[in-house]
Amino acid sequence: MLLIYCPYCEEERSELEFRQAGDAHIARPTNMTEMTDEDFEAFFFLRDNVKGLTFERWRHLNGCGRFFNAARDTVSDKFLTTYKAGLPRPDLSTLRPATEATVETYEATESNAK
Amino acid sequence: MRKYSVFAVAREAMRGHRGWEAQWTSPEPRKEYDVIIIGAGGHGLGTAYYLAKEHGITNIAVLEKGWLGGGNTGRNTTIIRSNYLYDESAGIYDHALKLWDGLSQDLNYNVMYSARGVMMLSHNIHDQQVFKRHIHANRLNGIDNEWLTPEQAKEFCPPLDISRTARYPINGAALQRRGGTARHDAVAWGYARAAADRGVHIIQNCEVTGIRRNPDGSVAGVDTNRGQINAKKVGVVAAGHTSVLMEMAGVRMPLVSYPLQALVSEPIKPIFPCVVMSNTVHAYISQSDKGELVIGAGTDQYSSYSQTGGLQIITHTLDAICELFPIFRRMKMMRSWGGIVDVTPDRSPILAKTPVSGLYVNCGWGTGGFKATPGSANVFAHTIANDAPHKINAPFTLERFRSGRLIDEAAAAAVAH
Amino acid sequence: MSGANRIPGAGRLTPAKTARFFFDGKSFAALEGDTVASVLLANGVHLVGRSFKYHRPRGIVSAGAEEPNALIGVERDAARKQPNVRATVQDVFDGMKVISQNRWPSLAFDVGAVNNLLAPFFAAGFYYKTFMWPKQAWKHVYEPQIRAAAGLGVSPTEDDTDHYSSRYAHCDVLVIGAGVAGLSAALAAAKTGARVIICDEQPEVGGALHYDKSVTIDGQDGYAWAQATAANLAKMDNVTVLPRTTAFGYYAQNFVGLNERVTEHLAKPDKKLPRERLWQVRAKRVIIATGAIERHMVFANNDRPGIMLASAARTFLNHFGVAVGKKVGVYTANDSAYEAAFDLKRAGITIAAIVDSREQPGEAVLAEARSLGIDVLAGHAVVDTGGKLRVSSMSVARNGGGGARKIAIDALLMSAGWTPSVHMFSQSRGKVAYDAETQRFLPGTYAQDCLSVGACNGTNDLQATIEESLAAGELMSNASGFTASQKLALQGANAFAWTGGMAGAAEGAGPDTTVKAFIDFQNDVCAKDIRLAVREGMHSIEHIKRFTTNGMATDQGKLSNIHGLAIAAETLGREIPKVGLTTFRAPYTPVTFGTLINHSRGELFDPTRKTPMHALEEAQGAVFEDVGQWKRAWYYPRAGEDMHQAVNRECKTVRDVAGIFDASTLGKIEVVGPDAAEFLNLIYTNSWDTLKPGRCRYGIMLREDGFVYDDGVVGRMAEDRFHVTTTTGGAARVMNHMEDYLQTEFPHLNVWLTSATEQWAVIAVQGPKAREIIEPLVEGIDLSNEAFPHMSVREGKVCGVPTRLFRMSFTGETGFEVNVPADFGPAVWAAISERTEALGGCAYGTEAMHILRAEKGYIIVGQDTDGTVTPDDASLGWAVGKKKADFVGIRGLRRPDLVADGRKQLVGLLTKDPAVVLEEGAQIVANPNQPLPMTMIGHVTSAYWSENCGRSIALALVAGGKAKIGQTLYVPMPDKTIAVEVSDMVFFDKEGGRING
Amino acid sequence: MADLATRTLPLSGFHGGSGAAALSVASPATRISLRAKPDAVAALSGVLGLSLPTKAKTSASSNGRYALWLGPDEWLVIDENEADLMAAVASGNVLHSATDISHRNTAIIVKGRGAAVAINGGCPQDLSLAAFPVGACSRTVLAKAEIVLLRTAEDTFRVECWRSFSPYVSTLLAEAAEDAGN
Repeated sequence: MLLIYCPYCEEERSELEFRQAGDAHIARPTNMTEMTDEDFEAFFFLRDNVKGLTFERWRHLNGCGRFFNAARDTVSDKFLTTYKAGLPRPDLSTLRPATEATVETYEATESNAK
Repeated sequence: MRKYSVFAVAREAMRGHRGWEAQWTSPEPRKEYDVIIIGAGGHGLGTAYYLAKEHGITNIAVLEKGWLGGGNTGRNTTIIRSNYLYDESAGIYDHALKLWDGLSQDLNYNVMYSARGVMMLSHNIHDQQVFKRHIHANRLNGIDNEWLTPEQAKEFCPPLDISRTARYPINGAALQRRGGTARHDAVAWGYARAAADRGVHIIQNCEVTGIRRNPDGSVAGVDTNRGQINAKKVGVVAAGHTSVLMEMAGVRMPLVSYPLQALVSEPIKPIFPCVVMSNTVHAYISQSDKGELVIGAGTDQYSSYSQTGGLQIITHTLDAICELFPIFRRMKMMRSWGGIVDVTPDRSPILAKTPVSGLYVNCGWGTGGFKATPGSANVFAHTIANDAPHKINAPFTLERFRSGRLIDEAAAAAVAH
Repeated sequence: MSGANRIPGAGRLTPAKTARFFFDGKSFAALEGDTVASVLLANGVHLVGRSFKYHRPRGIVSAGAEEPNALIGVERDAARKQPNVRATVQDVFDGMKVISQNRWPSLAFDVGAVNNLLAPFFAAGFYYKTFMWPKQAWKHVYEPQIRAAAGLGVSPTEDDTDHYSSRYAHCDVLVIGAGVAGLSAALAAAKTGARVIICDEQPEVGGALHYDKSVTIDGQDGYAWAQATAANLAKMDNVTVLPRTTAFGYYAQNFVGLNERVTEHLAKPDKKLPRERLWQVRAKRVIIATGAIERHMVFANNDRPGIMLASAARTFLNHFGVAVGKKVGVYTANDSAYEAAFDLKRAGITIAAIVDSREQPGEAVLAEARSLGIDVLAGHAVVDTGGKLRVSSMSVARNGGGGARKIAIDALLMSAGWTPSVHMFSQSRGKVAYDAETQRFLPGTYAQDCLSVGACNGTNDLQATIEESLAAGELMSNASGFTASQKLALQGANAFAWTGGMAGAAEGAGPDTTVKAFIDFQNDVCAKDIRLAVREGMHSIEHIKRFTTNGMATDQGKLSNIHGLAIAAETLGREIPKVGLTTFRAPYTPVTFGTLINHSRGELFDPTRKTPMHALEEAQGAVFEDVGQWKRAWYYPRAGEDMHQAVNRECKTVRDVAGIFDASTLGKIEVVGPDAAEFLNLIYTNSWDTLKPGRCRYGIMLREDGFVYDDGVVGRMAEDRFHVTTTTGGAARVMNHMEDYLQTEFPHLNVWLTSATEQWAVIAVQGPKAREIIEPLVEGIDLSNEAFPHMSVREGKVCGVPTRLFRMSFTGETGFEVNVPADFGPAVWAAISERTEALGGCAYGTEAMHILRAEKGYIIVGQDTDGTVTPDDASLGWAVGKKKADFVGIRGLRRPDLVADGRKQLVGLLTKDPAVVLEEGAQIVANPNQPLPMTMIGHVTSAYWSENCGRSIALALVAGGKAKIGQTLYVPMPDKTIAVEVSDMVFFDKEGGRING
Repeated sequence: MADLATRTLPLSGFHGGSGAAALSVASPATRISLRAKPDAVAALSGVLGLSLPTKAKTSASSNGRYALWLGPDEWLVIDENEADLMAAVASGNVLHSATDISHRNTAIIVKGRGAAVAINGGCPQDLSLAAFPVGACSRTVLAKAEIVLLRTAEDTFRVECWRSFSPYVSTLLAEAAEDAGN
């Protein structure tokens, strides 16, 4: 059961309150009727299905009700970040897992102590 | 290769089973093959087997990044049935079912196909309409599928609760008697052994990292962690990871990969005589020949390659199972696991040529690919050998999403598996 | 006295508190706190079960959750039977009934034991190689035999009468395991003020302190310190201490499932208490302190009853006061087993010998053995054992061969060393690392916010464990912002430091291919089976596991996995880590389905939604049907009527007089804002700008791919306010669909959506007398045809309460739909119902509704359409705005296959014999005489007897159907072929005049 | 002219629970779902007589009237005195959407030292006082139903749900309350 940070509620909540809603950043074309069959297929059916960092939409259905975007690693299922709908894709180089395993070790604390 | 039989077992029993040969070997890859199959699951190994057996192509490598049979073949709940609605689906699944019956003898490997019957429960009028539609269509397609009253359903499966006071009482069921289960590992191993016997190279721990193309765009071979291997024809049969591999050839796929979980109970003496599925309460169950209750349901909601999923999927699945079979509430979950399934928009597979010459793809089986294994492998071998689909898989193209000619079992029935 | 083998003065149980229980019908006296295993051993009973494949007699191997052999059935009553319970973890309660499993007719004489003689045939995976001929014999002979042989216990056969509960919990630090490590960690964390949950699978905390009597902490007896520490922790507000609670699954983002056994140990549990409780814990940090599990030695016939882990014997002695034998042998590769011999010797038990496979055992234990006068045979092996239902001898030989000598014993303790319990760490997706020196897999790379301490982290030394755990407790609290005001310190001491250990087959297993040296006791997997698997080409550990079934029994390989791996590595000539470890999967130990389900059973399995008028309809005799989560009135039979008669009467009455129908379940969405019409233009195929306030329109909604998604009537309440209705089943998904487009694609629009489904009770009044029925009840609305034409909506009052009154019809009759705030529904229903019946009308249910609409050719989305139907296919092309530049689905609709000829189109069907009613779902063919497989050109979507038409009617999707109107087609049924004529879709009142009546 | 129809409340007469968590039905109230953009908040607050909260998971209350933040442009406004909330917000004359949901929802009051534990029988949120203080509110789930939770006192929660889910919610809460202790 994932733990998801809702950018509107500004809090991590259980996956039980959310519904995944497919890939993010696929804008519905404004010139729908002018699209070729190929373009429509690409828009509606073809998906990158990334193994690794993916950008996807979630809806906080049983919470604030808002759709928002998330960057998630589909191998570890860890969220790198979540952000409000309409915002651009975040800069990959700045992304760190929002719920990163900040695993402390004794070595780490010892070096902090020094 | 030495034939398996009761006599062989008896002979070996007398000498401590010292004489069994390896079921398959682990050869070093050649520089070039006629055909490379990516993915040593049941569908991939079966494809190699039928290429060798029916099309005379034996210079084949099956490349597997892990251990053979370790993907969905080794992780599924082994349900076999063919009572699909559309002619296209019924065609391919029944082709498979006919091959299941006799597969042990064909492979000389007991795959333990058990025609114990698959019963799909109807809980309301809508279910009934949908199931009747299936039953009538199946009958005219020559496929067995029959309607049972609740009492007949209980007779067929005594643990079933058919009381009218249940939250979702049962108003009937559709039964396919030829449906059932098989031993999943044996399917992979049986195909592997039979293919290896015909000269096929099964190369495990060999991960494909790239698909090589000729200047004219056609397939030239693959790059792997064990070097470059050339081939004029490459078949991608890597459920779950199809998108990743096809992307190497620049082909975007109409697929999303999801985690699919299943679980088994502790083993008990035989109590459950068939396979039962319910779409309305979302669960299915059978009992394995080891005595475990084998239980599964739908996928997690998000795309993932993690092979794990949430506890809530397990609990909801068991809710449903124990609602249908309240006597199992004191049973215990012994093991749960996850696999990755790739799902198409119409929930039907793709077995087809691709825009890249010499590249073929077999994918999109979603949660129900095991049942199709022999049929899928058989017609996919035909497709590769002839560079043209068999009439059975001709409708399962990649282009159907562009034209809109979908084979939408999900929309028509919303039945998983 | 509760058993001849109780040692006076030994153990921690109170002799004053006794219980009585029955094992295979025989009565035994027990002490409170006993497990089934400890009582049986106290009474000298070692034979408790039979193995899976060979039916070999089996005893108690362990004293804990890793037990592979001692599986029993526990019965409270007919409805509360539990198979496959580990006798080593099941507390005895007074009156308990225990039965042995997998034996017939009795445990001591088991016919299935013939399998042991046939064992040479039953090599690993033999069933893949045979049972194939003759083909039919598989189904009828072989398979049933195989299945009957499989399985252990017997399934319950009655519905469980116990109940279970669930709790979500959050904490800063979750500590898994309450031995020295876990308690120290919890103590340090708790002192910082952090929220702590600590759980342990055993009834009491203490872990290894159960058996290791030599431990002191701060000078106090270790076990007593543990109990005192747990008691102190439990008193703190920020700490929850959960004994009898197993952490069974470690899921994403520190979500851990715990299984608390609340009443399973009680003779007469409080009925209010759940049997078990599922805890779903979200922890900011997790400390894993799960200890280590002792491994057995792998040698010939190492499975006889009486052969057990050394630490188990210590637990039975030091905790339960039970000596497991009178003359005990020890076979070990590890120092720790010596302490078992010491403890037993001090308790007056004869130690036959300690056989140590090592040439040089640890010096400290060797010295102690000498001083106690225990014979130590270093560099020796146990090469065989004797005894039938209990071990009676061990054969000991010098390593490397030579003559064996037989030593009489009645129990044999073994230890091949300790396997750190990395299950939870591994489930957290951490990567284990192999430590070649100690031959152990230890936590390597962490994937989640957790830390392993103590034996599960490979830390052997007591003081080091304490310090590591205290540090971890504080460190993990820091992550939530809690810090310690002062450093905690504890001083631990114990008798011996241990060295040694081995993995794989011991000397006594031999290289032979016939010796039964068991690795996995329950599944009867021997060292030779692993070797066979390798020979047959199984080189991956996963193949070996699956081929031999090693580690797949109910203990999930807690004892066997490392041995299997080591033997495979040796056979393959590879390093252990190169062969790889099988995946650790949840659950750690088996978890009851009932616990996982907890509240979700019966009426709580899924919400049952009822309309506000449900109770009144029930009183009116309604029979209900399930529609999604809703219960809807299906029909209202009167005395003596069957369904058919009731429905015929309802249909006839509606058209002749009038009927009243509960339409409350229809989805309702309030669409409000200045851009509401523009938004609906995009969501529906129709145009909405032209709809005037006070008027309604039927709308169709598509998915982006062009197929019909939902439909319903939309009323414009004001310029900026629409009352949208959806199908019953579509309410939630349509709301989500609309929100999705609004928020994601059209966020520039000033419009908001609110679900109002349950705000309104909806009472449809349909029929020639509909107006007459409601007229006296309505205020402020002119109901005349002129003022209030078909497809209009008005606000006013009905029965004195506010209403949105729709003039609309799903029957083709003059019709109204009275919407009132839901709490008023029953009163208004009663008033309208009274008027209806007074005028000769009646209530009608969904079945009559379906027929009445079919008579008029109105479709039901989801029945007459199935997700592959376009508006044109459904004869709804008129509802698609031809001039619209955009709406959801506009492009999908234009794909080649959606505009191709020959698509399936919705048409009417009239059976040639008007009395024959088609079956919904029946298939349609042009030529009934063709052979199978037939070419099917469509199917029946709706079919009814129409009392109003005096004949059967049907709707069907037929390829090129509209062009086939007037033609004859056929519906082949199993027993006959039904000829039908294709017709248009309107069967009643084709002119449509009645609707404006 | 017809007689005034009487109200039939869902869960009419329901009470139960345990010593640790007592359950009762909230009195009838008027409720609206209020939607508006930030520039309308001040005006709507003015006509409602309380400050519409703009911070997630917070509420405002005044004289039996509660405004619960449910989303960035969404509030659940409850008036225990059954005042006409639709009219009140309309008088603000600013762009907004209000929908009367007085009869859509019903509410159960969970009170006692085990109130949070009882709700956690099906609700995955952290209900400790630190994470969910008095006045905190949230739409969330209770097992298979959606609820809106408002903490009105340290030991008291108001659980709002749609009326047809109220038998499920109340039955589940009753079981969980029993598990919370006596």
